Amino acid sequence: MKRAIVIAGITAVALAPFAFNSQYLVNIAMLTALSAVMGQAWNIAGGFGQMTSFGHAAFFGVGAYTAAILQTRWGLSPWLGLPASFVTGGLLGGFIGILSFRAGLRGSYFALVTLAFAEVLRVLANSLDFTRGGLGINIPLKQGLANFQFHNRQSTYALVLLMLVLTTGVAMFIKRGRFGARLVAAGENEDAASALGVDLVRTKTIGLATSGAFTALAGVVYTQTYLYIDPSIAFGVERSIEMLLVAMIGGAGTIAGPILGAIALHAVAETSHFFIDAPGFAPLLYGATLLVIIGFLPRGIAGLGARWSRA
Amino acid sequence: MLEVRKLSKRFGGLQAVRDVDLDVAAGSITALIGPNGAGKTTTFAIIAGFIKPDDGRVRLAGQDVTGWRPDRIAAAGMARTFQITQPFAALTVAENIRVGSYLRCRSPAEAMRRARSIGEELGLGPQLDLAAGALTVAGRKRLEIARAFATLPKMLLLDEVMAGLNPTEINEIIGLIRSIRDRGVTILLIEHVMQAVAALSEHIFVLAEGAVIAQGSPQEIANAPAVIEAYLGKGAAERMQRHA
Amino acid sequence: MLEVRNLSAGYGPISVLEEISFSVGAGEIMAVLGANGAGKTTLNRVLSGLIKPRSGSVRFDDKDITNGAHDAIVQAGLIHVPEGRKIFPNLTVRDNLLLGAYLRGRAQRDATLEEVLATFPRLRERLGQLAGSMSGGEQQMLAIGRGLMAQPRMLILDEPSLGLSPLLTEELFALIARLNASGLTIMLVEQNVVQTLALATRAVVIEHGRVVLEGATADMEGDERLRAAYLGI
Amino acid sequence: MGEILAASLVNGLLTGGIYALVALGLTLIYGVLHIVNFAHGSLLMMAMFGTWLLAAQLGIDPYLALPLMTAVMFAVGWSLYRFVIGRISRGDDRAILLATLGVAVVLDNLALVLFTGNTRQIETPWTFAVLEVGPLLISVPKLISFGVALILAALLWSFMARTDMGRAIRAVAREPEGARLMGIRPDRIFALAYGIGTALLGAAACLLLPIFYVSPGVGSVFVLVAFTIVVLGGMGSFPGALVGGLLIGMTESVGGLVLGESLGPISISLVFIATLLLRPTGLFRGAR
Repeated sequence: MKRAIVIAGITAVALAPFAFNSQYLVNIAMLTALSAVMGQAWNIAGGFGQMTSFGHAAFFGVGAYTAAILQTRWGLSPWLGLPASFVTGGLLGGFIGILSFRAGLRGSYFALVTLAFAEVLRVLANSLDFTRGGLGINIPLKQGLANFQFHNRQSTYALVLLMLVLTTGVAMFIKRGRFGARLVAAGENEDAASALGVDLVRTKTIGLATSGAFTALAGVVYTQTYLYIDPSIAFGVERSIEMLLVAMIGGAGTIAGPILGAIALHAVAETSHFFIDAPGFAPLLYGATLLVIIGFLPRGIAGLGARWSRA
Repeated sequence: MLEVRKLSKRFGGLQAVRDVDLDVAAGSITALIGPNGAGKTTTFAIIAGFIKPDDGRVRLAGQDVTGWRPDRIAAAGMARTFQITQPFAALTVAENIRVGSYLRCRSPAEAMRRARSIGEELGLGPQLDLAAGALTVAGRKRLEIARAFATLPKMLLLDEVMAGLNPTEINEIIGLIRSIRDRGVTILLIEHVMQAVAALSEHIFVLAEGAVIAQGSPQEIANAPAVIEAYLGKGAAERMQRHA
Repeated sequence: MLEVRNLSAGYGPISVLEEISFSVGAGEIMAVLGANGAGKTTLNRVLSGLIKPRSGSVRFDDKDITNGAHDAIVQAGLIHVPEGRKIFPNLTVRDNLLLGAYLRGRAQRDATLEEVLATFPRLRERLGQLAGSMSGGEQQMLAIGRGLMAQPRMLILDEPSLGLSPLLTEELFALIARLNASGLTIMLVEQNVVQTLALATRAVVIEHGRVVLEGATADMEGDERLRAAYLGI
Repeated sequence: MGEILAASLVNGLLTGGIYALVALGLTLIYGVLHIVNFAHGSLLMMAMFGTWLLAAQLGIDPYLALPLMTAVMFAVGWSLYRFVIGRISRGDDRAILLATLGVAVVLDNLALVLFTGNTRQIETPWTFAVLEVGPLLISVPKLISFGVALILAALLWSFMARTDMGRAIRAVAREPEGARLMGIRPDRIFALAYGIGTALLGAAACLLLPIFYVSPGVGSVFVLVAFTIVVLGGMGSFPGALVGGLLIGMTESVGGLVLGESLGPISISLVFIATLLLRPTGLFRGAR
């Protein structure tokens, strides 16, 4: 019964934007869902496996550029961008993972190395002709389903929602399965996990690759929605931080966390305009929220929810 | 079952383990004892693959496992517990044990069934669905053993599973270790609680300053002058004799 | 000088000390004996204010220090030389010694340093050397020397002979006797039972966090209960 | 080509002095608290805005503001650790990491709200002064900043080596329990170390302002560089930070020369990644 109410509630919230008249509101809903996708993807590495990445923009950016280059250079259908980015994001995750975990990096060192990888990619994207350097890539406007460009935001929202359902489903599947249990074990305590037969490098690398692959999908949607990508949008620190904040504030390691975190973050962003309408004020509040969460709610909003449901 | 030859390890200026030979017969309970700083835990860590030895060999059931990674050694059939218990705090007790079960079992449902049955058997039944962090010390020690046992090992290394327990709890753990042995698992344990060592083990190795100084049955060990000296200090054996 | 009454302590769910009581008189060497895991180190950590007890009381020099902060206890003159020495390996011998007098101000520091170096001539030769590069025996000397720099009224020595050769152990015990003869009260926590009993005036034996034996050391030697507390067989 | 390379090396070396100063603070905080301080760049940015305000609003020369800014930033760092980072992280590694990140996000965006995203600069009489040494033209403010940075590093060194507080900081870094038994309170030492690390940023800001711009994002320009230096020199190593600073200054300068302006910055990140992966203990293994 309780479960049915929760499911009905979630469905209602998720479907509400289709009834909105205002494109502005639908756009917010779409961005929230996109943040949730990225947060959920970050969560697979940072939440389950406690690989606190500060450079997940690397995956987002690689996804965005893969899709953009495929269609502007080789004229391939943008729909192909989804699987292609999924693969490049996954490969990059595998590459970073193998290098880092073989070298035994974890904690702050891992955070630093991911940050540096994102920075390397940003500099490369900024200076190579292949990516059109600092100019960025414009996707020619050609609306239509076949071209993955929609003239109303509802359609984009529908796609992102589908992606969120998919990512969340995968996260749930991982969490409940053998791989997820071993990933969580490796994240919690490396010695204990390896004593129980968990291959740390392999488990964590697959975790990071999966996380990277789904993060890259978000990059494709971003490109197709805004029809433009440049090095700082794609690989900037802000992007990495956004994903981390969404997952940490909502509750890292939980399934509902990234979704709750995305809603909380965008709610803060939208209401903050009414108080101080200056660039920077909303992210300022995000940072403050993160501090409050670390200090008082280490398990995030989802942890709070768990406490209420038990009470 | 386990054969250790000439095992040595230096840390900087300290010779932590020196030419250690150990033999553990299949199906036996064998103890490794010695005063503080004797190198017992380091020896364990080398056998289980957590530290690479400078020299020497480790054979498990005839297979040379020297220098293998811990997870490969676990897969080869040797599991260990930790002196300082290391539960996965985000998981329940049953989920903790299931991480061990997953080594030999791919299906989540089957792994959970096995984990719960091992948990029940080792006296964790009422706590199976609690967060692992909420266990008492005795509970954590049981969880350590249950998790290792769930990997279906041929051989189990127990590192001070009785430290910090009261006498009643110690007696329960003794029974539990015996029952695991009766299921065909060979056991090597490090222990400070001597009553337990005497009651449990068939063979004892005594380590002092990184080297094996004596070995034998509990009776032989209790009366070996070298052991009394290692524990009570120089000249102790002689004085004990005098007073006796 | 030190009065411990019904002291209980532990970590999280673990109870280590249960209702321990004993006292150390001014000018004596009191030995605390017991096997590994009996609770000796926890006792020392409570006495020096590193962890808070669950219940019971500790009085030092007739002042209640039960819940005192560790720096206040050092200030009062109860100095703990810990197991494993805990010297500062990245500092020179000289800097280690000077930090011993951290709360004592500079006024008498140089004079105290001279006294300590007179007691440990070997440290004088090594003043500029990094403490971490010294041998185990020298590090133990340094740990005690550092404790003396704090001008202690009572010294708690936790397993000072751990890892030392028999010869060095004898040297160390002779030194402890000299320090005591110069008027310092000492609580000696040791595994090295025989030599400790020969040195100390009184002893308590702890087993599973409880006092099982207390009295003059002369009566204890050869006591089966003592042997049982260590070997258990 | 030889002359250009020499000029580039000298220029990089001089810039490296300031880098070293920034990295010294970071390595001090890491060495004592064992935390990676992600707020370091943002605190530098904050100090630079402070210096800029003093110069632009009150007409105080950045070099004269140095003692004041150093003191102010010490207070800022000390309070930040005492009341925010230390308090909310409760010693948990991941919490500390995220707490310093949270502080960075707050500070960067606070600056954005207060000052907008524009870059600002001040012009001092010596901003463009140069000194001719043989064929080389050396920027006077860079030379000054290099000299002052070295002096401050020497001062810090002798503070750490000669004073009770310095000894206590080094003691707590390696053996906190032993330190407590001497009556030292590690919590106070932690705040002190964080304060000193931040104070160095106050000085660095004053040295930077005559030659560099300030904007809310300026911290991120320095933060990766500082991390690279600290990792290269060995986390927690003082000589490592100093030598690493100079090396990285030159690497960056020569990298820019060889690879061009847009690709140049990659040299820093690559050095950083390579060090972490291949030699995480840095060049000065175990040095302190």
